[in-house]
Amino acid sequence: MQRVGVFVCWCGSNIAATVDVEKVAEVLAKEPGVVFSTNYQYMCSQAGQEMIQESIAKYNLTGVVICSCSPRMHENTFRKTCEKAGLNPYMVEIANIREQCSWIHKDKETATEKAVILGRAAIAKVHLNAPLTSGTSPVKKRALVIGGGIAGIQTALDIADAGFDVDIVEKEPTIGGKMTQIDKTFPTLDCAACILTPKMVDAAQNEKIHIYSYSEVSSVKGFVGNFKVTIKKKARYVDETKCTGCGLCTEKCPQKKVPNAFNLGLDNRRAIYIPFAQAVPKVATIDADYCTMLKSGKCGVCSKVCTAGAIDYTQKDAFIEQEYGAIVVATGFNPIKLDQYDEFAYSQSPDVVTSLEFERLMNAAGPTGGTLLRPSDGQHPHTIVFVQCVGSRCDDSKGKPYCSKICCMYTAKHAMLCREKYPDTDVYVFYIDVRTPGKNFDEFYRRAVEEYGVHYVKGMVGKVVPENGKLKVQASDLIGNQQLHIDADMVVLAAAIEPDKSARPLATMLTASMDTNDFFTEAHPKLRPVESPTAGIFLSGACQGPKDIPETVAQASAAAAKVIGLLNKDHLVCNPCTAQPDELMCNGCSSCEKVCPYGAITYVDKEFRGPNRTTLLRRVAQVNPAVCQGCGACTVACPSGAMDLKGFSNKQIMAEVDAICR
Amino acid sequence: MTYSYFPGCTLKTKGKDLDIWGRASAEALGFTLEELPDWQCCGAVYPMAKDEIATRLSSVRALMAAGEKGQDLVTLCSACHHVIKRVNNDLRTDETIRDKVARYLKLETPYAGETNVRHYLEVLRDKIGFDVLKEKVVNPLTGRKIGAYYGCMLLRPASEMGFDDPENPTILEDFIRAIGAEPVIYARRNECCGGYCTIKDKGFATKQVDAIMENARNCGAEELITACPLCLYNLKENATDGLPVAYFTELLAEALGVKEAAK
Amino acid sequence: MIDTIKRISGVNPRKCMKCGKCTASCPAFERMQFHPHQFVDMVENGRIHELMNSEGIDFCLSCFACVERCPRNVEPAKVIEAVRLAVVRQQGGAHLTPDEIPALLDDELPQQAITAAFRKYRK
Amino acid sequence: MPVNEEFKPTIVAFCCNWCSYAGADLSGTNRLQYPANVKIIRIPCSCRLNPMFVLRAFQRGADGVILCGCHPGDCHYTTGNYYARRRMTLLFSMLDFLGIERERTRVEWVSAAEGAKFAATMNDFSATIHKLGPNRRLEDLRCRKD
Repeated sequence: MQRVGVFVCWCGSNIAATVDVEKVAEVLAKEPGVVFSTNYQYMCSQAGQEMIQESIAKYNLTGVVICSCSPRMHENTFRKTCEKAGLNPYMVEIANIREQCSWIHKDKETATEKAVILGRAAIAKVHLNAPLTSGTSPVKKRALVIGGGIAGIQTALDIADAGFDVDIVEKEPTIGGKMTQIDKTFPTLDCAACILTPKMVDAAQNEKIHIYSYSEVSSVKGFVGNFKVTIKKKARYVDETKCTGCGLCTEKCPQKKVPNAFNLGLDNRRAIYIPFAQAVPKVATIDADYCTMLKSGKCGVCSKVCTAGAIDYTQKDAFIEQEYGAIVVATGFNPIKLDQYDEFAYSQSPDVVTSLEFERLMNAAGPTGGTLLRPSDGQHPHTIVFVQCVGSRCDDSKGKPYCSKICCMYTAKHAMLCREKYPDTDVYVFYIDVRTPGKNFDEFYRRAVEEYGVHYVKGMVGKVVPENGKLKVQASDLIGNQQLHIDADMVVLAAAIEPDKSARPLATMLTASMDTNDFFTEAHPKLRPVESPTAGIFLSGACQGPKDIPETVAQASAAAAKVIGLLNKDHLVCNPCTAQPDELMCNGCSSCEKVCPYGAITYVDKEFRGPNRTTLLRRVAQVNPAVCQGCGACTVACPSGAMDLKGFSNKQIMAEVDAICR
Repeated sequence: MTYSYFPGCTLKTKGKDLDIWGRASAEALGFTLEELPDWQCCGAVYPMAKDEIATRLSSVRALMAAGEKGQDLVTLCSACHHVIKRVNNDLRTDETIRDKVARYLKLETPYAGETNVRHYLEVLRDKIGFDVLKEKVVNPLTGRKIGAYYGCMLLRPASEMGFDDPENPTILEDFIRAIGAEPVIYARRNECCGGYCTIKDKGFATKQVDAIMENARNCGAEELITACPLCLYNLKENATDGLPVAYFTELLAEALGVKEAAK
Repeated sequence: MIDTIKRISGVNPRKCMKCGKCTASCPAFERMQFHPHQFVDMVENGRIHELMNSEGIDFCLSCFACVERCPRNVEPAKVIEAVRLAVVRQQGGAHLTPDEIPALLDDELPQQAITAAFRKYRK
Repeated sequence: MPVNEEFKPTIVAFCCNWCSYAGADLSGTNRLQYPANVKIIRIPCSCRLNPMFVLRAFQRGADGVILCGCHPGDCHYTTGNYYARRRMTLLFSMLDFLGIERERTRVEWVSAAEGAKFAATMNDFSATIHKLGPNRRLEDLRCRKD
């Protein structure tokens, strides 16, 4: 029988308001084996922890039950507390009486009753706990960054700066991401390329950083400190080591009618292309969907003009295996498709564009060379209508329920730039709310209104009718209580942003959790914002939620700091709650091995003493504790009940069941 | 294939031709519309209020009659379609309405929206197929530039009607292509024509219709088709200087070569 | 009264985020004293009688553009219908009597228009 | 059997540590209520649930048992919830064979972000158990203390 101490936390009023903590402590004191039971205002505070430590010594406790918040919150805190007092940390059990009791119930009597039962279950479990010691596993001193946008680049640069090797995997032919497509950045209006391209070059020239462009992660195995990743280098039909990026092939290729993805299809490029002049790596790529040579075997112009002999039509996808200690996800975002918002006539008129398309139309390196011209007829627009929240803040099946965060600011930027460059244009912005939290953000928006004379209208656009070269916009002006009818030349839609499509399958590979919008979830929304709940996986940039550039960079560096902290360690402490077979009961049937997702189970032939002083050679299962992650699949698969899971043993769970049901 | 058919008030009186052309075309395409024996007017307006039960009953009777025959219920008039489909949806999803209806009609087992409601156009698209229709066309309407006018009731609310994309529908355009003509897409094809107000305020209806006509004409349409008898009336009678407007079954019958014979 | 309107319309006005998309889409804007977003707001704030006595509540065309385009699934048309019903269900609230019908007819007018008007304007 | 008005069902919810337990915590953080008779047992993964535990719970007088795990494809241990699903399917047919109402056991996928779903699921499950009344078929009366 253990000597159990019970500590009931008030959590200020969080628990004490709905649970009679004194009564809980009193009732639990009568449970078998409980030698000490008390309650305290903040058990996790310094004083609370000291009280636990003193009690362990004073009452010679062998087991501790803490009735408090969720074990996901403070289990580690209390384990460390007890460890310092000389108790094995795995002799601590938490009864979750906050998240799963006081916060969800209003009636004090019911909540108290439930808290008692949860406490009993924990006591029943702790009686069967056994001291566990953690093993260690080595850390591979190399990091992988998935996604080469500004988030991925910043994370890689910071990790490399600390002296660790980093690989960037980028699915496009060049790193740089969305920021390469942006013209100016708010609220300073400096040019995006001017601040981004030096970083791209830094990344390319850093000897600690290796860039896998036009590549994807195809499989991830292993665990924190020891990930085994397969990277697929997609065939670009150009030898990266030979190509000098001279661009001659991209001028001579006869296939001219390929929609230019970099300019969002606003103009065309060739079938062999370098996305833009400052691409990193500056290497050509053949678009297999359009290349005549690859499709019909007749052409070969690029190969003929290439003096470096870099063109290789026979190139195949290559797979590279690499080991990493940590993985950073930086997969970024995309604007949503606007197919379902045709009240804005997006599919009916080329003059209705998304904000990102507008960005290209304003960009000096864009299809119009930086002069704002209507896509339909190349004329200067004189009236431009901006519509905000297209697909954001929606409670329907078409849109996203969240605020996309960046649209208010970039729309203010667009509106301001239009008025600055072309003072003869009338600019309207239809908004629901203007959200400008951020340093110098509101000042920026006010400048758009006060100095640049942008017409901000509280209301929405209901219908856009393209007719005779104009866009007839019907909108509401809620403050003026009128319906506006504007003959516009262009309509710009601030489309909601969503996580990149590659994020969902990647999350599955990484076993990292995602929310219902496919944003990666963080380990704690406030206290661990750059880590995934899955150990060794870190989050950088918009894959975790909508973010502007300053925030993305801040988070990227934060993620890098976490990675550096991890890679600095030589060994990681393993989870000691691993599976363990009872060799006497094991009959070597291999059932457990088949269900183990980690290959942690092997079999050995072992000598056992048989009847009449004979020895028997029997095949029994062995678990590698450094590899076992403690899921418990094998324990249920074992037909003889030989396999058990330390920390969550059959007896422990049964004891909890009994305590709850009695 | 045989369907139960709910013609509705207008097609039995002022709009007989539409009904006749619709049925003749159906035969030419190999399906039969079997008129429900004792159908009652659907009421022309979907009763949005949850406590309006009596106004839902005629639709329920029609739905149950079709259900008993094991047939889908086909409508031609878009108002009937709108009302019956949404009432059916109510009975499928709203337990209170279902129970109240069952008590009104003294049903032993409540009707829970089991019957499928299809618009004639949906039959063409989903059951016959526009490619099959194209093959059966004998007089393709080559060279005619036709704008489709959808109106409100076929499309909205899309979550209940499930007819087509409510903001960028294509079913009538596909239909126009199938009968050999050229569809003209214009943005106001799903904006309200103001038909319900024609009794109350003709001037308002005219304003709405003129905007639609102007938009269609400016986009290159030379004539319009519609699937709603009220829209048809409104577009024809209340336009200041309108394009010719036809019910879609008229052009269908013409393309299939059964227009004259049916009369 | 507010509860009746909420119950028979099935609309929860609190879902409204005051974007004005309904009013931007409304074809009958100029004929109505109060506009779709105001109906939602005024029901929430208990200003039902103002709505019932306002001009043009029978001008809602039931075109469902506001329902379709509302990003929050508020369904303003159902609120307008409920307020209109509250009017016609009162004694003498009906806008249309059977005696008036013959004068309204013309040869081509579809039955549908009369039926609809009758449904919408009287009980 | 008349449903006792005082009937307070005992419901055992097994929740995997990574998704559903976190989902349950989230419903607490969001103050979403569900009945107090739902008691949660934390297990590392839904595949840790031995069907024996379910039988044990019924034997000891539980009126309903629910297993919550990560959504298919999202298991922290890659495949655990698939095993859980198969095992539970087998268990369900066995319970069916024993004449235990199918509704007394349930498997639900609740992610760490679905606090609202967790509360809704528990409310619904608890209501179902309320309708079914106490579990008498599998309860071992010898285990009763009162």
